Amino acid sequence: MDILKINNLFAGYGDKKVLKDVSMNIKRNKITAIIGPSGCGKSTFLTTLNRMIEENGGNFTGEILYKDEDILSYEKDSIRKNIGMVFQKPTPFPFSIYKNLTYAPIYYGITSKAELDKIVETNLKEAGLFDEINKDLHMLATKLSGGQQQRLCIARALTAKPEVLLLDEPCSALDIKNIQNIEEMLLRFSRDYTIIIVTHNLAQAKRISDYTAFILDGELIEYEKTEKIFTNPIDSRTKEYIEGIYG
Amino acid sequence: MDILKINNLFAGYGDKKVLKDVSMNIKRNKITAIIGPSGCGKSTFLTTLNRMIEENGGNFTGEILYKDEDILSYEKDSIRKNIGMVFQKPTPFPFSIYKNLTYAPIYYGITSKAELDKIVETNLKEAGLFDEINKDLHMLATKLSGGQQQRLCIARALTAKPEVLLLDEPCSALDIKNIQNIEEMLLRFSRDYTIIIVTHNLAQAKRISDYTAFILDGELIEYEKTEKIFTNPIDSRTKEYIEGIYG
Amino acid sequence: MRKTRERIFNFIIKILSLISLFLLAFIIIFIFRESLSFFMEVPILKFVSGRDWNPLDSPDKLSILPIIAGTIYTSLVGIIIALPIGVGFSVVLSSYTSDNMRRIIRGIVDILAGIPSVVYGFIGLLVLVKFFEIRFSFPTGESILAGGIILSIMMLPYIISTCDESMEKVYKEHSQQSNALGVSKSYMIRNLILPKSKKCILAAVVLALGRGMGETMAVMMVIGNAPLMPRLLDKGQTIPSLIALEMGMAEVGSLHYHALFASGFILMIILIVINIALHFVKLKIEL
Amino acid sequence: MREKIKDSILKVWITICVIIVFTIVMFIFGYIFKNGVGSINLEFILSDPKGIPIGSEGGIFPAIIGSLFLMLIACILAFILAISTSIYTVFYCRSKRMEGVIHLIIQSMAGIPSIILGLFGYTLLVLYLNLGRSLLSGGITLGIMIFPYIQVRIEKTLREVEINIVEASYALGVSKSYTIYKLILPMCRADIISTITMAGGYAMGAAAPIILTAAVIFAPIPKSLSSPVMALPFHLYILTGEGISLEKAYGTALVLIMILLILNIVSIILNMKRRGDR
Amino acid sequence: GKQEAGQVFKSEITYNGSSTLAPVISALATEFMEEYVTWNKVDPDFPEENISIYVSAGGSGAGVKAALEGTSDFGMLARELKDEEKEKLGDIETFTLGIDALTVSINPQNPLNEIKDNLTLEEVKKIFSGEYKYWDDVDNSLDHKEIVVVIRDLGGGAHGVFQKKVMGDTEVREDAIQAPSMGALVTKLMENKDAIGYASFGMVNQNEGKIIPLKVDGIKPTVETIVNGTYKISRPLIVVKKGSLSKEEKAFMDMVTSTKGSEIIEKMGFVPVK
Ligand SMILES: Nc1ncnc2c1ncn2[C@@H]1O[C@H](COP(=O)(O)OP(=O)(O)OP(=O)(O)O)[C@@H](O)[C@H]1O
Ligand SMILES: Nc1ncnc2c1ncn2[C@@H]1O[C@H](COP(=O)(O)OP(=O)(O)OP(=O)(O)O)[C@@H](O)[C@H]1O
Ligand SMILES: [Mg+2]
Ligand SMILES: [Mg+2]
Ligand SMILES: O=P([O-])([O-])[O-]
Repeated sequence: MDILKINNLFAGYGDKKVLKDVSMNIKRNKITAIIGPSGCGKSTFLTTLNRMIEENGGNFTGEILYKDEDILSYEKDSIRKNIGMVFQKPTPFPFSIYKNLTYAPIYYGITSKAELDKIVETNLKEAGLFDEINKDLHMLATKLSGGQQQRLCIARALTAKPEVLLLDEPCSALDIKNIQNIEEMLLRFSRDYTIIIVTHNLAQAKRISDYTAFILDGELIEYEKTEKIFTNPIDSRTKEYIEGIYG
Repeated sequence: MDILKINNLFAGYGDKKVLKDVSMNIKRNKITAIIGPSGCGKSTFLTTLNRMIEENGGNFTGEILYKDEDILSYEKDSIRKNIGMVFQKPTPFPFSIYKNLTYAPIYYGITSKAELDKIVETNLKEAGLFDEINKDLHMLATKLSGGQQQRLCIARALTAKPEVLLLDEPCSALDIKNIQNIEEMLLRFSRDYTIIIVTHNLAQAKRISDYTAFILDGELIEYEKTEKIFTNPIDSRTKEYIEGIYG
Repeated sequence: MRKTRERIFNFIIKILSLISLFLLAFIIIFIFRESLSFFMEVPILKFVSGRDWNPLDSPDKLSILPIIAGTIYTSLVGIIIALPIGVGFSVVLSSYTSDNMRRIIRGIVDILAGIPSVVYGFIGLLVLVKFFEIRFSFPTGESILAGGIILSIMMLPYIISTCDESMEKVYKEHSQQSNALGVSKSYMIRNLILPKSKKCILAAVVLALGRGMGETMAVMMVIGNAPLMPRLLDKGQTIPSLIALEMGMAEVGSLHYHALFASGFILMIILIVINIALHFVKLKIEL
Repeated sequence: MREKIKDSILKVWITICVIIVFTIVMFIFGYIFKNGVGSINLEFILSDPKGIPIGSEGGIFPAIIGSLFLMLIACILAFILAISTSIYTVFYCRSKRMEGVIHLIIQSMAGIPSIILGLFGYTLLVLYLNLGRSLLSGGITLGIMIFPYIQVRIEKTLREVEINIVEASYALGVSKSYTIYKLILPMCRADIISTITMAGGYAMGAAAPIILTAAVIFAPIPKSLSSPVMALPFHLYILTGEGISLEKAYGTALVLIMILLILNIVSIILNMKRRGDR
Repeated sequence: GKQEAGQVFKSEITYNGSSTLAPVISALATEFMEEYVTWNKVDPDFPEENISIYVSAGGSGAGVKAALEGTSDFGMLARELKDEEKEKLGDIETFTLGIDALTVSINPQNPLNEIKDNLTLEEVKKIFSGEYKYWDDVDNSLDHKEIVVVIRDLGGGAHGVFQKKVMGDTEVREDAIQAPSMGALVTKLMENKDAIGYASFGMVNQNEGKIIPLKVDGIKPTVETIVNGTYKISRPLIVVKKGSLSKEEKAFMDMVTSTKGSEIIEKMGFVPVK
C-alpha cells in the first residue's frame, strides 16, 4: 500500500529550480533510501514531503498525497506531526533528556505525569537508548555523545507519533558503532513506521533499504527495489553512480 | 623518497586518546589517501602533521620528521607554511578573490604589485580557476559557488608555497562536476607537490591516490599501494571496510 | 623581522589593556579617596542606615538610607516595566521579522539610547508628570513611578539589543527541529526560546540596572528629589540625582562635598555586589 | 487546549510589547519633532548663538561642531582601548578567572554616574595633567564613559568570528597578530563601526561629564585640542536649566536626534552591505 | 607687549561657576569679543591676539573650586562667599555685579491669586515648613488641595539664602520638590496650579504673566525694594578672582562693571548694583 503518492513534483527556492517533475509512490512500512550526488536535491525532496521547505524559503508545485489526501489540505502542524523528520546534524534542545522527549507530547495535550513518563520510556526503548541513559533522564541532552544525540533526536521525532519518518543523512557524523546501532533501530522500526532515508553511503542504502531512488540534478532517474538497483540498474547513469564514477 | 616520516605517533585531546602508535612514511610527489570510518582519527592525523592540533587543544607524542628533521624543531609558522592544509568546508576569507590569494604572500614579505599579480595568476591557473574568474578578481570570494570556493582555498594554500598539501575531505560538500575538477587538479599537482587526502569516498581514493592508508579506531591497520589495498587487502578489517560492512 | 612585529603587537595589546584596566581601577580609587575623609568622620554604617539628609546641618544629618532605597526602588520599577516589554519585543524581533527589517528596527530603537537624558527629563516633566497630575489628580506627579517609567524607556534599547541577538541565534538553531515536530511557533517561543534566553535576559538586567542606577538628569527632573523613604506614588531621591543636584553648589572640601562622593562610592559598591551576585546566578543557570 | 490558551496569551503579550515600543518611539520622536521643528532652519543650524541671554536667538553651529569633535575624540580613545582589551580577553587571556575579573571591572564601570566621571576627568585631566577645560579633556572623559559599552560589544563580536576561518589562516602559516589585524578585524569592521556609532550617540548626548571638563556657554568653533567648546547637550542644559528658551531647546534636541539618525543610518547601511556581501 | 615683568600675556580668560550668572557673563563676553576682536584694539599696549573669553557653568561651588584650584581665572557665585571659602582662597578680589531676589511665586491660576497678593513672612514659613499642608489652611475660602512646595536643592546657594532669610531654624518640609535648576522650578510653577516656590527675580521678569510673584509682608519685589534692601530675600551675584587681576582681565572686568554691564544684567532680569 502506498502511504505517500508524489505526482509531478517541482520544487525550488525562489528562481532556483531544484526538483524537476518527480513522481513516485512510497510504500507503507518499508524503508526507502534516496541516493544521489551532493546538491542533487535529496534534502529538498524530504523537506517538501512535510512542507518544511516553506520554512526554508522554498516552494513546490505538483501533488503530494498523504494517505490519499493532498498534504496541502492538512494543517501544516498536523502534516508535520504525521511525517516526522530527523536532520543530519543531531541538535537536541538544550534541556534535559526528559524535557526533550516531552516537548511535543505536552503540546499535543498530554499533561499527566504518568503518561509522559510512559512516553519517554517507550520512545527511549524504541531508540535503543533506554538502558544506556535510563538513570540520567534529567541530564542535559547536549552532553550526550554524537550517536546518542542522534538517537535521542530520532526518539524525539517518535514522540509526535508520526507514521512516516524522514531521515536526512542521519549517520554522516557518526562512527561505526553508532551507525550500527541506528541501522538496527531503523530495521526494527520498519514494522511500525514508513521510513525514508537520505544517505550518501551506498553501502548503507544497500544494507537497510527495501527500495532505492536515485536522483540526479533534481530528476528522479531510477526508483526500484534496492536489490535490483544495486545489481542490475536500468539507467546507465545509475550504474555509473553506483560504481563510483561520480563522487 | 620519503618527505614525511612518522614514528610511533600517539595523539589526542586532553585525556582522550585518538591516534595510537601510528608509524608510516609519506612518499614525495605522490597522492596518499587516508580512509577509515568516521571518528577514527583521520582529521586528527592530518592536523598533527602541521601542528594545527595544538590550536584545537590537542597534543601528540612520537616523532614526525619533515625532510628528516623533527617538525618540533621548525617554527610553528614555518612548518605550516611548508605543509599547507585545506579543510572539508571551504573557508574563503570574506574579502575579494585577489586579497584571499595575496594574504599569505604579503605576510611573507612580498610587496611589489607586479609580483603579487603574478602569484595570483599562477595559483589560480594551477587551481584551474583562472579562466572562470579571471575578470572578477575583485569580487567577493564568498560569492563563488561551493566548488569554486574550495578550489580557491586550494589555490590559497598554494600561495604559501607548501611542499606538502593536506586535504581533509575536500569534496564532501561538492557536486559531481566540482569533484571532477578537483580530482583532475590534484592529479596535475602530484608532479610538484606531495598530497595527503582524507576521504570517506572510497571510489575517490581508488581513482586518484597512489597509496592508501586505512585507519580504524586510531590505529593504522594497513598502508599500501592503492591498487593492492583495493584488490587484495591483507587485513580482514580492511577488506570488510572496503566491501561496505562499516558505514 | 616578523617576530619583532609580532612581539610589538603583543606588547601594545597588553599595554593598552593594562591602561584601560588601570584607568578603571583609578576611577574606583579616586572615588574611594574622595570619600575617605568623610568616612573618617561619619562611620559608614551610620551613613547608610540613617534616615536624615540635611547638608546644611551637622554631620549627624548626613545619611542616605532613604536615598539608597530610592535608587534601588526606582531602578527596580524601571526594570519591572522595561523587562517584559523589552523581552517581548526582542522575541518578536528575533522570531517574526526578516533580517533587514530587524536591522532597521534595531537601529531605530538604538537611537533611543542616544537621546540626551535632559530631553527625557523634560519630556517626563511636561508629559508624564503632568499626566499624573491631571489624570489621577495627584497633587504632584513627581514620583518614584514617574522616575521608573522614564528609566524603563531609557533601559529599553539596552535590553532589546542584548536579548534579541541571542534569541535570534536560538531561533535559527532550533526552529527547524521544532517545526519538524509539528508544534506551533508560540509554543516554541514559550518552551524553547524564552527558557534558553534566561542567561541573556540576566545579562540585560545587569546592563540595564547599571544604566538605571547611574542615570542622573532624567530621573532628577521627574522624581521630586525629596529624601523620603520611597513609596511608589510619592517623591523620592536617587544617589546620582543627589550628586548632580548638590555637587555644583557644595563647598569644595567640605564634609558635604565628600559626603556626595561617599554616596557615589556606595552606589558603586551596590552595583559591584549586584554584578557579582548576578555573575553567580549566571554560572548556576549554565548548568 | 491549555497550550492553545497559553499560546494566545503569549501572542497578546508580544503584540502589546510591539505596540508599546512603537508608541514610545513614535511619541518621543514625534514630540521632539513637533516642538523643535519650528525653530529649525538653515540659520539655526549654521550660525552662532546670539541674544541676551545668549542662546535665546541665533543658532547652534559651534555646538554641533563641538559635539561632533567631542564624539570623535571619545570614540577614537574608547575604540583603541576597547579593541585592545577585547583582543586581549578573547585571544590572549588564558585564565578564566582573569577574564571574570576584567568583566567585573568593566561592568561595574558601566554604572558609575556620569557626573562622577566628570569630576574624575576634572581632577585628573584638568587639574593634575593640566590639560585645561578643553576639547581634549572632555573627549577623554566621554571616552572613558563609553569605553565599557564599546568593549562589551566588540568582545561579543570577536567571539562570534567563525573559528574555521581563523584556523584556515593559521594553516597558511601566518602569525596570530597578522591574523587578527588582517583577517579578524576587517571581518568585524562593520559590526565595530556600528557599535561605535551607537556609543558615539551616547557620548554626544551626555552633558554631565563635560560640564567641568570641556563645555562652555559660548565658544567659536574650536581651533585646537586645547580649546574649550560648545556642545549640544550642555547647550540644552543651559537653555532649559535657566529657562532661556524652550523653543530653541527643542530645536537643539531635534538637531541632535537628526545627527544620531544620520549616524545610525550610515551604520545600518554599512551593516547591510556587509551581510549582502556574504 | 609692554607687560609688567613676570606676567605673561594671556589672550584667554575663563570663568566657571554659578549657572545663574553664567549666561550674564557670557552675554557680556560675546559683546566684548564682537566689539574688539583682538586685544590690541582694547588697549594698544596689548599684542594683536584674538580675544577669547570662555564661560562655563558648574554651579557656585564649582566656581569656588575652579578659582581655588586655578583651573579658571574667575569663579562666579550666586551666593555669599562662605568664611571657610574665603580662608582657603586667601588673597582675593571680588566683584558684586548684581542682586537676584527670590520671589515667592505661584501659578496665575491659583485661586489665591484672586483673594490676595500678599503673604506674611510667617505664612511663607508655615507653607514651606509644612505646617500649612493644604491651601485652605492658608485661607478658608481656598480649596482643600495639597500645597505643592517647590524649592531648589538643599545644599545650594538659592536655598541657603531662603533658609537664612525666611526659614531661620525651621526646616523645609521633607517632601518638598527639589528642582534641579531655576528653569525647572519655574517650569513646575507654570505647570502646576497648586505649586508655590521661590522663583528668581530674573526668571519672573522673563516669564511675566506666567508666574505671579507675591508680596512678602506687604513688600513687592521690585528693583527699588531690592536695591534699598526692604525686600529681604535676595542674594548677591559675585565674581571672584584669586590673587590680583592681570591687565587684560581688568580690561574686561571694567566693561562688566560699567553701565553697559549693568544694562545687560538688567536685561537679564536681575538687579544691577551701581
Ligand atoms: N534554503 C535554500 N535556499 C536556496 N537554495 C537552496 C536552499 N537549500 C538548498 N538550496 C539549493 O538547492 C539545491 C539542492 O539542495 P539540497 O540541499 O536539496 O541538496 P542535497 O541533495 O541534499 O545535497 P547534500 O547531499 O549536499 O545534502 C542546491 O543547489 C542548493 O544550493
Ligand atoms: N578538538 C577536539 N577535542 C576533543 N576531542 C576531539 C576534538 N577533535 C576531535 N575529537 C575526537 O577525536 C576523535 C577523532 O576525531 P577526528 O576528527 O580525527 O575523526 P575523523 O576520522 O576525522 O572523523 P570524520 O570522518 O567524522 O571527520 C573523535 O572521537 C572526536 O570526537
Ligand atoms: Mg542534503
Ligand atoms: Mg574529520
Ligand atoms: O548655579 P547656581 O546659580 O544655582 O549657583
